[in-house]
Amino acid sequence: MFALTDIIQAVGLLSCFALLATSRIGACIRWLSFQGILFGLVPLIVHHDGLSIREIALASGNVALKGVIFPWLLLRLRARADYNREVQPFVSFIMSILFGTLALALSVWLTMQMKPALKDAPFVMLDSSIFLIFVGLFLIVSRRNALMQVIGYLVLENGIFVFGVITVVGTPLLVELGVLLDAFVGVFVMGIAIYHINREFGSIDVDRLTVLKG
Amino acid sequence: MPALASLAATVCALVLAPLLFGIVNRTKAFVAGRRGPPLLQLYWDLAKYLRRGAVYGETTSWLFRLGPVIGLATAAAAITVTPFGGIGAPASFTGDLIVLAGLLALGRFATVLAALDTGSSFEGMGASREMHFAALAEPALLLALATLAHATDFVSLTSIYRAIDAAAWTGALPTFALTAMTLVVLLLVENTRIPVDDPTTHLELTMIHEVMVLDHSGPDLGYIHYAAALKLWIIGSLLVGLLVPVRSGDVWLDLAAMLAGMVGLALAIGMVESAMARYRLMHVPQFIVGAATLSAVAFIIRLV
Amino acid sequence: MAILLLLLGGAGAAVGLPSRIGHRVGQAGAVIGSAIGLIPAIRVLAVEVPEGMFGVWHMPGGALHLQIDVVSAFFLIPVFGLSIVTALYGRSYLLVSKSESESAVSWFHLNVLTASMALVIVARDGLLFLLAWEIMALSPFFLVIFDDRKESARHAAWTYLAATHLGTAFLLVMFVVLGGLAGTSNFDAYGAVLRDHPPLASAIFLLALIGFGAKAGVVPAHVWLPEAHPAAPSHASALMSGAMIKVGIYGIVRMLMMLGPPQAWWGWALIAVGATSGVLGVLFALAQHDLKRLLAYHSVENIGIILLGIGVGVLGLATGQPPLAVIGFAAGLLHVVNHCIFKGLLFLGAGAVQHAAHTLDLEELGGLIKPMRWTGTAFLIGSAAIVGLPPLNGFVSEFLLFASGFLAVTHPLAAIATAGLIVIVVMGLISGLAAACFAKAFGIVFLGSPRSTEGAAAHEVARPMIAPMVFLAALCVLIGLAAPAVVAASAGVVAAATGMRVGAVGDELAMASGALTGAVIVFAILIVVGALAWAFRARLLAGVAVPRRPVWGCGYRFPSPRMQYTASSFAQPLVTLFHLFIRTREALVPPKGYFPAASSYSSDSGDPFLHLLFAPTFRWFDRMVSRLNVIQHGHIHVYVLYVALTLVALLIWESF
Amino acid sequence: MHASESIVALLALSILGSLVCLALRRPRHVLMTVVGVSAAQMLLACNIWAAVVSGHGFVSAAGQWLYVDAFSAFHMVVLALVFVLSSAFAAVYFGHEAEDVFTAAVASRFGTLWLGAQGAMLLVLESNNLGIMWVGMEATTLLTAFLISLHPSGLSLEAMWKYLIICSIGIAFAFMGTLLAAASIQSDGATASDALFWTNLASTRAHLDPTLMKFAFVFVLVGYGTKAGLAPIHSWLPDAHSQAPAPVSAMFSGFLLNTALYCIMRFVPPVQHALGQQFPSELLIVFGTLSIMVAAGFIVFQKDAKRLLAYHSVEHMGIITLGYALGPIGSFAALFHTLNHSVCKALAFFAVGRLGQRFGSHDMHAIAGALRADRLWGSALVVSVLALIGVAPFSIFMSEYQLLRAVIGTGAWLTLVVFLAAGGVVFIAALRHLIDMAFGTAGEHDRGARDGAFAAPIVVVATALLLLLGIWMPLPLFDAISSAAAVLAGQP
Repeated sequence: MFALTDIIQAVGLLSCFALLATSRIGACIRWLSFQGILFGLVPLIVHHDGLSIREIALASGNVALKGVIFPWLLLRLRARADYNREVQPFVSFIMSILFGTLALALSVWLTMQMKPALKDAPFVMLDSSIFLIFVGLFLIVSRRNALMQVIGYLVLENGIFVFGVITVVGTPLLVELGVLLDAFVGVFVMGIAIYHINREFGSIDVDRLTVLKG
Repeated sequence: MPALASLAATVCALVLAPLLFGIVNRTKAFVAGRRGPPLLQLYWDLAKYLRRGAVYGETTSWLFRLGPVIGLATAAAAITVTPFGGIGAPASFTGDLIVLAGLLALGRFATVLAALDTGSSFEGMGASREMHFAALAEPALLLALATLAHATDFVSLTSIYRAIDAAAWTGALPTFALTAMTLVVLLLVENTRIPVDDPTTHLELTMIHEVMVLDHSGPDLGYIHYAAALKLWIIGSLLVGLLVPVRSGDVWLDLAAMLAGMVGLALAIGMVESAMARYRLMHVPQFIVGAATLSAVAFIIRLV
Repeated sequence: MAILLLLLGGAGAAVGLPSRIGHRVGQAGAVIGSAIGLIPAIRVLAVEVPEGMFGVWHMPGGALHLQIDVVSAFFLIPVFGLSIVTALYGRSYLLVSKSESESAVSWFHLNVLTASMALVIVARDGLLFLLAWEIMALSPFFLVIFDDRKESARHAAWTYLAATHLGTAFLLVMFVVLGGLAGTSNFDAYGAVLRDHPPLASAIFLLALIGFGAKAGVVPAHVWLPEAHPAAPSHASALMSGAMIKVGIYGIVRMLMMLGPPQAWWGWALIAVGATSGVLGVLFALAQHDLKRLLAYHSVENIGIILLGIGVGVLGLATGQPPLAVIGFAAGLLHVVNHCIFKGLLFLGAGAVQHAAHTLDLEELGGLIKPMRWTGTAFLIGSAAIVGLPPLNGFVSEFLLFASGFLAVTHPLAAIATAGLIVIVVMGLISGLAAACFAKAFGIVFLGSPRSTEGAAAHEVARPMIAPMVFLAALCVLIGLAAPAVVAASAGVVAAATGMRVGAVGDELAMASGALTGAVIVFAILIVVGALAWAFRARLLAGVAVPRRPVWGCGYRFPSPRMQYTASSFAQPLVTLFHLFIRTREALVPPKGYFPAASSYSSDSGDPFLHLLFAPTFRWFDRMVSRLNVIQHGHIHVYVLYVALTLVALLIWESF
Repeated sequence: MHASESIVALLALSILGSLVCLALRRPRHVLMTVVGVSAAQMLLACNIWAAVVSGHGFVSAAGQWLYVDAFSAFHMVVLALVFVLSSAFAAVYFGHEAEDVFTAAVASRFGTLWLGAQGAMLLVLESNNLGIMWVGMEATTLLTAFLISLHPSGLSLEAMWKYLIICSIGIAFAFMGTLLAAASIQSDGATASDALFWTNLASTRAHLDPTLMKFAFVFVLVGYGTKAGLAPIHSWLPDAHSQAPAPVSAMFSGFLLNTALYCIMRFVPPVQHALGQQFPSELLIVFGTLSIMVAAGFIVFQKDAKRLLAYHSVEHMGIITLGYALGPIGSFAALFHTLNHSVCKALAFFAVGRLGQRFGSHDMHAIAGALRADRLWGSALVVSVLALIGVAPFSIFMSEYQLLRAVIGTGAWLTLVVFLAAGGVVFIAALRHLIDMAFGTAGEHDRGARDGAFAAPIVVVATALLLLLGIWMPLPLFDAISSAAAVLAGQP
């Protein structure tokens, strides 16, 4: 069973580095959807007492949302702002990858800090979740394009989701659904915001939004 | 008996004060090889002024008339707190030296305002200079008095001067000597004598005190001159009282000694005036401050 | 205790109906409220039994505890008295100054000011005191900015409130620390705490000196006075300068009473502060062209004099010299009242001048005593009093101060003798300079002939404005002549302030009042001689002709008013002598050639502390701070980075 | 009405109201609905408050899922108060906007989001489950985002985007923290479906893992701290406040920030159980003092009136945080300050908003002589800013005095120096800005345009409140605040 988690971790990390290194937004979105599906399945794998309806609902909801709906939404947005398909990073891709390795090390270290407290959580999942968070943050910080920031946000969301799944057992379904709802609405709102911004500025290039300062 | 003596001293002051100027002028004349005016010249002048009418400037107000009166009144009042050597003043109480300073200040204030009342730029200039020097002279005077008070442990002029006898001198020679020097300077400043001011000059721009009273005439001028004489007498007796420590039991002897001392003072002033030239205006402050420091030094010597 | 309510009532009414009625109500509120407030104060002074009250107040760390003891009563009387006088003066002053509806509101602030001053003085609870103190700091703000169309007024208001607030910060700390140690904010409890911690007492003393000093306007915290007083309406400035800054003195006295047995260096500190403020205050005053600025600087000077007296008193207490302690405190406290009287008078006079001549620039004025007989005479008396000339009230307190100095001088202990000498010399210098300054102020404004057309058009002001001035002038003379009685009467207050027995204090004061009796006798001689001389002169001139001729102009036949000696030229010798402190900025365009074209000279003496210390500091601070801009320059990426970095930093920090 | 019912009713009202607004087609109707709803909720909140204070310390509904104790009840009342004021002001404010600016669509959008946001905040205050609390918090972010850009423009969109991204990330961290907190119980083996109830976490019975609790608190602090606008993670705040319409800004700094702080404070008792008093208060002090200093610095050189107020919010959030860190007296001060600041800041934003409409700009150089241009709002501005910088007799002076007691009581001398110095800077700088705006000859502005019936009452009520609390503390309020502070001290 643990072999499976190892595989997921490996593939997950791969997807992260892909996100860090890809220059075309379309590709990024596809990688994102892949990642969403991948980690959406985690609840099915990491469970302590048999598959319950709860896990299934959770997994399906995630896969549907992060694997299908969000990517679709993002692709449509990209289609609207179609003259702008580049990621346009502040930080070169090489540097991004280097950062990735660094972040990985950091997350492993943090995991080791936390591990003693979380006995029954698989180490690999733990550190990959933290790694996801870092990567998400990095994407938001280092990319000019508004879409990339949404993507980064979703990666971060993935990380937190995975973390929750593997550490906390028995959070009421209500809460989980609420979280999902929020994520959904969040992306939706961001979508609308990007739509407006695009209409207002004729671009979804975030570093034009620097009028307000001081 | 002492009461009688102090009364006599006061009378002497009121009567003989103008004589001092006579002596001064006579001395200067003598040194210059002239005969000079009679000793009683000022008396004749006063009589003449009082008989004359007065002319007033168009811009002046009642303050201009009040000035000389207040000047006279303050001088007269000041006489009553000034001891004549060992002979106590008619009015003597703790802190009467403060009252003395206050009265002098009041007289000066009145004179200056009267001068400003004319609106003449010359008199304004004179007033400004007067205040300029007075602002420095006042602390100097108080400093000197404080030193004397410290040396004699008394806070009343009469008791202070009564305590200044030969024994005290031998006890605190440097202190008294230095303070006396301060008083000399103050005498010259307060009474606007050479080298601070030249009462006989004829160029308004160089005057200090005289220029302030340019527009006064008649009785006012008389008052002013008489008040000036009294002022000279007051500060003179402070100085002489310090320099002539004759405190024999017999008051009349003391009185005589003091009178002699005053005459000597007048002669000395005459000599100084014929010997020295007037300082430039900007040197006068240094002159005063220097004098004040003498007293301070005296005080410090006394402390240790 | 209904005083406060009543005052506030009048105040509220004043703001309620801003119109002519508002004026009436506001004035009535002030007069009636203050009059009623005087009753308990006088009663306490008479029977010397404190009156107090407790109330419920759920504010934690506070209690509603009021008390009028002798000291409070002593300070209440000038506050309320001056409030009445200024109120009587104020209405006719305001009615012509600004649109009625706007100026009516100023009554509200004026009355709140009086009420809060009273509350400060009677408060016996840390929090209550602070509350009242802050209100007292706020209400003048609106009086200073009364004429807010002028940029100067706005800047003055800013300077004022900023300065007072910074002072208040120290008081906050002081009271909170005391309250924390005592476990209660009740004044009675403070004393006990401080007796156990002498070092703390010194710290508290410093805090009090800074905090209250800023309000009283000691150098260098004086910068707000010369800004604020000219800006406010004259009767307000009178109240502020006459009463409000005294509340700072009250605070110092009250703290000294609480701090218990003082230490010698406190006395030295007070003397040092007093001497600096006194001398610098009068020096700066000398250099001013604006009448009200000049008066404001004289407030600084007089605060210095008061502190000198208190300093000598504290020194006396610390070294166990009852005579010194008593005379010193008596001088300081008496000068509080005296300054309240003549400074109030002078500010009201300045207001009258402004009304009559529409300017306070000395160089534009002159000869006002002819059209304005009453104002001129009152102002003259005020000037003579503030200079400390006999036989007026100013002389009385300065006499006491000198006397304490001379007492100290005759003391065998070298330190005390030196202190005495310092006091004497400083006071001598101050009174000499003050004389020069007021010879200038009065002489240039009221004597000679007008230097401008406005000045020429001046007229006497309305009777409701004259009456208060005459009243205050009369008080100056009265206190001067009744000096012995006044001094003897102050025994109770001095005893309370020094914590000595009334009997002992009485004995010490008996000596002083005895001396003053002598002084008064001399004054009597002075007055009699003066009267006689005047009469004699009158008789002499009765017969002969007394013609009027042009003033002697050294042969020049056509002098014009512009050729009179000006204020600046009058003060010039002293200003140059002390230019180290005064720092006058001069602009001179000398005449050139045989037929010189336009040539000009102008001089301006700003406050060196403002121009050389505070303003540069503020500019520097602004520059420093505006560099913060870089951390907020609009890039969302960086903002997110902040969040991330904060998180990571904390995580790492916490992991170790 | 029974208290536990009114808890549900509160939520229901908001949701209902927002749906109704969705349906309404006339701007006036929308505004009236908003006012009506918030007024009704005021009553309900007071009802709950009374029940909590008088009764046995808490009111619960829906089987413990909704749980209100003294602490949350107090916040609830403040929330209701701010909302009544802001809603009434919204009626005034939008009443002055042209028909074609404040169209029916905009109006109904405003009503819906406004009440929705309020519902979300109520959910935060009422829910016992930390997860639901988080959901509510995130919901506020999403709902208020479009309130900022109610009138879409370049600037408002920029502000809205920043707000959206930064706060979403912050909130995400907060969720992480919540998960960690939950995990720290789980790791003890005891599995319970109500694990995330703070009532359980706070109870001394719960065995919490120190390490996880530590990490949890860090995440929560950074997460909700972002939303609360604590320096250095406050960067979204000035932009959002300056671009949002005045009523929205008022609601933002009047209550939204407090809600975030409330969430943080909910975590403090359990953390204290796990790690002792020291750990959380250290962090809180750091953030508090840092916020005060940074805000003070920025206040000095502000040009835009609303940004100025925004930085004031940062400063006061710092003050409140500081208070929470300083023991019982501090908590008392903090809660008292919360009330004062909310009212005062709301009033300030109202005044600036209306004056901005009059002068056609929020630039402080454009606004001059406000007192002459508009007596009512001019004086409102003077009062509110003076109160804001801690001038007596306004209530903020009192709460800051209480805070000072706490600071000195705990002997935190460095904090004391920072607090006083920053306070002095703020005072001097803000006073200069105020004088420039309020006094002097009035600048270019539109005359006429009488304010609605609400205007005067709003100003009077707010001013009266500030003044009254400044000189007199009513006993019930005292009790309420004390019991709320007691909750924080760990005895619910």
